Amino acid sequence: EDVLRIAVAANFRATLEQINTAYTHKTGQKILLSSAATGTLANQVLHGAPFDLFLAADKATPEQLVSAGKGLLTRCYAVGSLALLGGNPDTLATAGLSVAIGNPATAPYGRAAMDVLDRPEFAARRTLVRGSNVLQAYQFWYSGAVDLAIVARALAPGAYPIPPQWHRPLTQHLVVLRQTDAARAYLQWLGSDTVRQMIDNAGYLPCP
Amino acid sequence: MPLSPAELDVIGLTAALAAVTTVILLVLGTPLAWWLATRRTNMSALVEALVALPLVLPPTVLGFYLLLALAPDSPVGMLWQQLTGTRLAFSFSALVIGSVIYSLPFVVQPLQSAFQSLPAGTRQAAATLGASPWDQFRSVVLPISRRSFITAASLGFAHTVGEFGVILMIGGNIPGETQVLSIALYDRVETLQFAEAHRMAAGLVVFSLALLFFIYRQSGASAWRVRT
Amino acid sequence: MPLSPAELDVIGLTAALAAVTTVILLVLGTPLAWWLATRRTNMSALVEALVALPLVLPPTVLGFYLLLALAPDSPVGMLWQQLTGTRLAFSFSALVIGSVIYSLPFVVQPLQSAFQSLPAGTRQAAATLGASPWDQFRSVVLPISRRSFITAASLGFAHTVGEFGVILMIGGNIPGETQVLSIALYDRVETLQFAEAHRMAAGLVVFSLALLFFIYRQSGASAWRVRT
Amino acid sequence: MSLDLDLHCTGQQGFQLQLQSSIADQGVTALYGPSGSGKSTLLDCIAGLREPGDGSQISFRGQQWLGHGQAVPVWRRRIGYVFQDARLFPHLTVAGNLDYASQRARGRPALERDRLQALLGIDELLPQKPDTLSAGQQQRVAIGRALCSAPQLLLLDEPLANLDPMASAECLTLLQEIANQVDLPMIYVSHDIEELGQLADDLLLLQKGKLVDSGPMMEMSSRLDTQLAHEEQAAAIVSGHIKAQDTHFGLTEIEVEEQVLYVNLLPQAPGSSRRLRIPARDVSICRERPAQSSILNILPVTIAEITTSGGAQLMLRLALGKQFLLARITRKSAERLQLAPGDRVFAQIKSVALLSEAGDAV
Amino acid sequence: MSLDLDLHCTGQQGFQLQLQSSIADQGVTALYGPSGSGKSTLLDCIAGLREPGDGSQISFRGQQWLGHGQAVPVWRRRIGYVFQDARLFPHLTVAGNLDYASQRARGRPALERDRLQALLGIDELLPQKPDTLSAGQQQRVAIGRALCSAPQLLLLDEPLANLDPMASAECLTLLQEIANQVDLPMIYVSHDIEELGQLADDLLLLQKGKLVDSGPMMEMSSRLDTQLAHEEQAAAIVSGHIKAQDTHFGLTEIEVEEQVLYVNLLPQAPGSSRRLRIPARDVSICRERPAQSSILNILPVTIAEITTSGGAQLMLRLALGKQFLLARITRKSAERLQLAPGDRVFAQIKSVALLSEAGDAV
Ligand SMILES: Nc1ncnc2c1ncn2[C@@H]1O[C@H](COP(=O)(O)OP(=O)(O)OP(=O)(O)O)[C@@H](O)[C@H]1O
Ligand SMILES: Nc1ncnc2c1ncn2[C@@H]1O[C@H](COP(=O)(O)OP(=O)(O)OP(=O)(O)O)[C@@H](O)[C@H]1O
Ligand code: MOO
Ligand SMILES: [Mg+2]
Ligand SMILES: [Mg+2]
Repeated sequence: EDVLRIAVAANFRATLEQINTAYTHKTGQKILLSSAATGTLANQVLHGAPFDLFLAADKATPEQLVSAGKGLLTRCYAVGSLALLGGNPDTLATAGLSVAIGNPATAPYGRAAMDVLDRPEFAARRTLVRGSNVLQAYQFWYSGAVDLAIVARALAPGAYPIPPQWHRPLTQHLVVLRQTDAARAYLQWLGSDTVRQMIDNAGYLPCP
Repeated sequence: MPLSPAELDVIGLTAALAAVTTVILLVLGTPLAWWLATRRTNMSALVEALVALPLVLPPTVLGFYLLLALAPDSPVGMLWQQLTGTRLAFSFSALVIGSVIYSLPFVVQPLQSAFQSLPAGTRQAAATLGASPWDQFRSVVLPISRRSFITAASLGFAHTVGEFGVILMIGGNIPGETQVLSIALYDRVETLQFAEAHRMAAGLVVFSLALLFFIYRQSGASAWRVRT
Repeated sequence: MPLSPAELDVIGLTAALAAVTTVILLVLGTPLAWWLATRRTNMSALVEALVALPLVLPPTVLGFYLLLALAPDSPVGMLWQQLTGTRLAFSFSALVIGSVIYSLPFVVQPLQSAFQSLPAGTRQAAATLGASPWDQFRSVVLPISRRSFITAASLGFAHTVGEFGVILMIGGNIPGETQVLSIALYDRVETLQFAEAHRMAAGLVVFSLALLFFIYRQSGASAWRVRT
Repeated sequence: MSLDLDLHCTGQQGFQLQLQSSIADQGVTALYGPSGSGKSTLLDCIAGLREPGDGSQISFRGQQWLGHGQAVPVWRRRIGYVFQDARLFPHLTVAGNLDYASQRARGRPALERDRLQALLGIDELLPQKPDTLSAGQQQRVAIGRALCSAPQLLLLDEPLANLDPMASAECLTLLQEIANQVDLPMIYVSHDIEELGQLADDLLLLQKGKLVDSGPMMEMSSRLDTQLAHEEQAAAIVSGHIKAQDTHFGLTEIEVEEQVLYVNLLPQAPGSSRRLRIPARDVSICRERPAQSSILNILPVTIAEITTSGGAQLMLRLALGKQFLLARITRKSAERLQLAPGDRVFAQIKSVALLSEAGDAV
Repeated sequence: MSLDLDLHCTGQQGFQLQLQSSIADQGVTALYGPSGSGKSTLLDCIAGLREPGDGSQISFRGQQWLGHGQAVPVWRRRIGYVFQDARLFPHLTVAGNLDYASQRARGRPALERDRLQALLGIDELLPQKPDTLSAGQQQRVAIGRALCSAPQLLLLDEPLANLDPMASAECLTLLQEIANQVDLPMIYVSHDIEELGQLADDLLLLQKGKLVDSGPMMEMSSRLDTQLAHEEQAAAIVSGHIKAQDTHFGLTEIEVEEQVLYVNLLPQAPGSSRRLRIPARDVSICRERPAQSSILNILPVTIAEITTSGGAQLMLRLALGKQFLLARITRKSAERLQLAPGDRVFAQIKSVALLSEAGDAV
């Protein structure tokens, strides 16, 4: 079969869709995209999900898949950062507000957001609403149901940026699950300058 | 194998949600089912279709519209804020509202079909003996359809315990407030805590199976006594 | 407002899943319901409880165990691979298996209660006229419980269309293969494509409502002709 | 005061119940007619279980039950209804079924509970559920239940259809006792003219939904033109009063138009008035008073009218004072005896059944 | 060849059907007994709708239906069952109900469909659904349905209970015709002795689940010790043959033991044999042959036996050649006439009903 199946962490989905559109336009390669929280996708891969490539939102998950024998090789493709929706970082200290984040259990962006909220200066009584991934956290804020949301900067270019030193690094790695010709060619294109430029434009930092 | 405090929290919250929802459903569902069973107009067919809608709609559709409807700047959300002084979205109350809507057909349909299959003559006999409609309902309809009330209540309860999609969308996975069993289990599975997931799931399976077995064993003799 | 090819894909996939599942459910569910309606042993109560289990279990529990059971290195997964040469996990076939299990009670329960509420005398009369058990079923039980077959089929279909939790866990959200309507909607909402979500949801609401209204308006006169 | 009806009610296959009548609000009114003539439909309309067409009216003792835009609901009409099918409550025992009615009684029931149960022979059935009763047992419980609710009007739809003669006679005695002693009008559907003759004061004859005849039972049964006279069971009803009791032979002497009739011993005191039902087929004619016959009742009568009632038979209407008897004899006998209206003859009555008692031949 | 039964079947409240009997596999066997005596239970056991206790046996014409570890299922027994409640198929019209039976008939039905419908008077009901039929209409359809299935054994549980006398007589004639012309044994439950007398060849008397007596109808009805003789409707049955037809008066002369009885004109040719049912209450006694009486049938008889049957009454068994009549008279008359066994007296028969015809008084 000539279809390429890619699983992608929720934060990177919109960016990857742009990249894929360009690739399909160029090569005619058909690509199926599934997005969810990094943990969710990893779990699916462990139980036989037929993905060729998985773009995670952290470094640890791809490495786990490789050591479980499901992945072949891993590689960094971007570094993410956080942004606050609904106010400036000072409002995080206000009591009684509700804050949406990705589920720390499954989403690296949720874990990073927890690092921020755990800082002593933001200790306040608040309602923590957890979306199943960072996209849902954004959607909760968007629908007006919560006051604040901590999401990927790439999702909310206009939001207040959160200093990277407030949380653990968001080094995003991909893992190759099946080494097909189509996957190899796609991987090559992903490393190209064109794509790197697109990733930069979307609000990600280059890999170290 | 004792349960952890977090697990107890989840179980308690789930039981509370299911119990509150079931009580509300029986109170609302019984007269509604009665009305649907005894009327037969286009209007009642429409209401019947509305009641059945949650059966057909993906929970995501319901959750999506509920999310919009319950937000603090929505009319419902604002009214709630004014009346109770608390936020409705991502609260226990929101889950109750969602569950009541979602499980409504599970309570109304068995009751309605029980009411409909009641032989007309029995109620007529009660009426000739001086029983008012309410009295007929209490003294004839209710006891004869007792089994269906048990079915309706257990379906309503069970379906609320099992509710996932709506709560995923309007719950926000807040421990102690909206993190019910189905969500907690999803969490454990996704984070590869399989041992804990097994424990919760197996516990639920055994408990449900025992409960259901008990209900069905109780539920009386078969309709036919002899083979034909 | 024409539908996009992606939307058509999703709708086609969902309809196919629901249709295949409903057919399988009717074929399996009818004899099962008959067996449950006519037997009353501890064994049958246990089977009845097993059939009802999906009502009680969160779809996540079911999804979890299905995930384990259908994985390529599980006995079922390996057997499937040998027999068909294709992967079972995260395939359309896996969704069918999940949906059949999950919607089974929606088909079995209305049928069983219809079979049970059939007056014993009617079947006895048929037997004295020389109708064999199968003939009795075909010529008396079936036509008298026609309405319940419609109910069972529409509930089974509807519930499969509305299935979310199980599919979220065993489907993997693969467009054109396992991305059914409920998942697609969730996806659209998550990615803030509200307009598209609205369109899909509203379409589904209108379609379902119309279908249900039609079914319920058809479904015959009320049990009571006059007020008492 | 009466039960006034003006009904039209449409059924299947063009069936139309169309009836205008005023039914006495005391005693027993019999409703008689072939299968499918609308008897049950009529009772259902009276009870309020069927809505008749627009313009229909029902009023009972001056109270408008239906019409003028009003409709008193079933449960406020205080009727007792013994249905053609028993319709017991399946979830209650026999005792529970009776209790159900007692608890809702808005008056004193005609009979004490213990006595009622004993008379109906359902004493031993009290703990049983209806689905384990025989058809006749169900019917008796249904009669008991209707009586327990202390109704102001009792509707009975073939209540004795599934009963053996003994149980049937006992139930009939019970109903008769109630009809005599309590203010409880009854409308009684039955296919058994003998039953009706014993119990009913008035008779409505229904055919294809229309009232073809109605009137007092006594008059109707001695008139030669009504349908009843042509029935196998045709009978005259005469009234008299008790003259003496012959305890030695177990007989009661009843004076009818200055003649004496012997019947089975009756409990009543001399002087009480009684009604007698005398079937036409039990009456024979003699020109001379026979001697040495086992027939006790031989009355001098005058032939009032002779009508052919069947191929080989004649029906005679015999004047006994101001009252009438019916006699059915063969044409052959009539010719041999050369009977003609105005002739004075003797009526031999083989069997006399007392209207107000399951009485017997004498 | 017969229907052999050895049954025990437990009901509620200690009820026990316990019965061992061999029922003739031709003609009509009557099942008679008070309400709750187990008649329906017995039919259900025969049909296979109730499982009797272990060790019970049923065999029909040598075929083991139950016992020895075997149980032929209901649908293989080829019985026709007219239930006490009609049990029509609610989803089929009247025509559909009849068709249902016809399509499954495994033999030629006793009657053509058109004729059957006409005789039952259900012609006009064909398109109706059962829930719009009156009780009597339902019963007639149920009879028709059972006949359409061409059974080898017909069970009838009070099939005429809700019918008016006319419809009832018509159905009876129909059943009689079938019983006479087709090999179709019937077991017939009824509370109406007259009905049974007309139709049945044999009689089973049931009481509290036990068989208290059984035998040929004619013998049973003239024996003074059976329960039947004490019934209000007690009657003797005598047989004779047609001697002459009197078309002028519409009468048939029947010779019984060298005496002549007049009955309504019968269609049969002279020489055919007939059975007559003579109710005890219709027979009176004279010491001398009365002259100038409308009673045609006066027979010389000898008093065989005198029994007290009720307080004021006596039952006489009267020998007429080798056959017997029953007469019920008052003690007063007996004393007055000084009747004693051995006396030669005259029996006056007011009414003669022909067993094999809904015949009438003469
Ligand atoms: N529910 C109904 N709907 C329509 N028509 C009906 C209904 N019940 C009875 N009928 C029709 O009305 C007519 C009268 O029926 P009804 O039951 O009143 O007769 P009935 O005199 O009680 O007869 P029976 O002596 O057999 O009980 C019948 O022709 C019957 O077909
Ligand atoms: N389904 C049943 N289960 C248990 N007991 C029953 C059942 N049906 C009837 N009985 C009991 O068995 C006895 C006989 O009932 P059955 O119906 O055979 O009487 P029956 O002779 O047909 O009376 P009827 O003339 O009133 O119809 C009754 O005492 C009754 O209470
Ligand atoms: O993009 Mo994530 O895996 O939801 O943090
Ligand atoms: Mg009727
Ligand atoms: Mg019976």
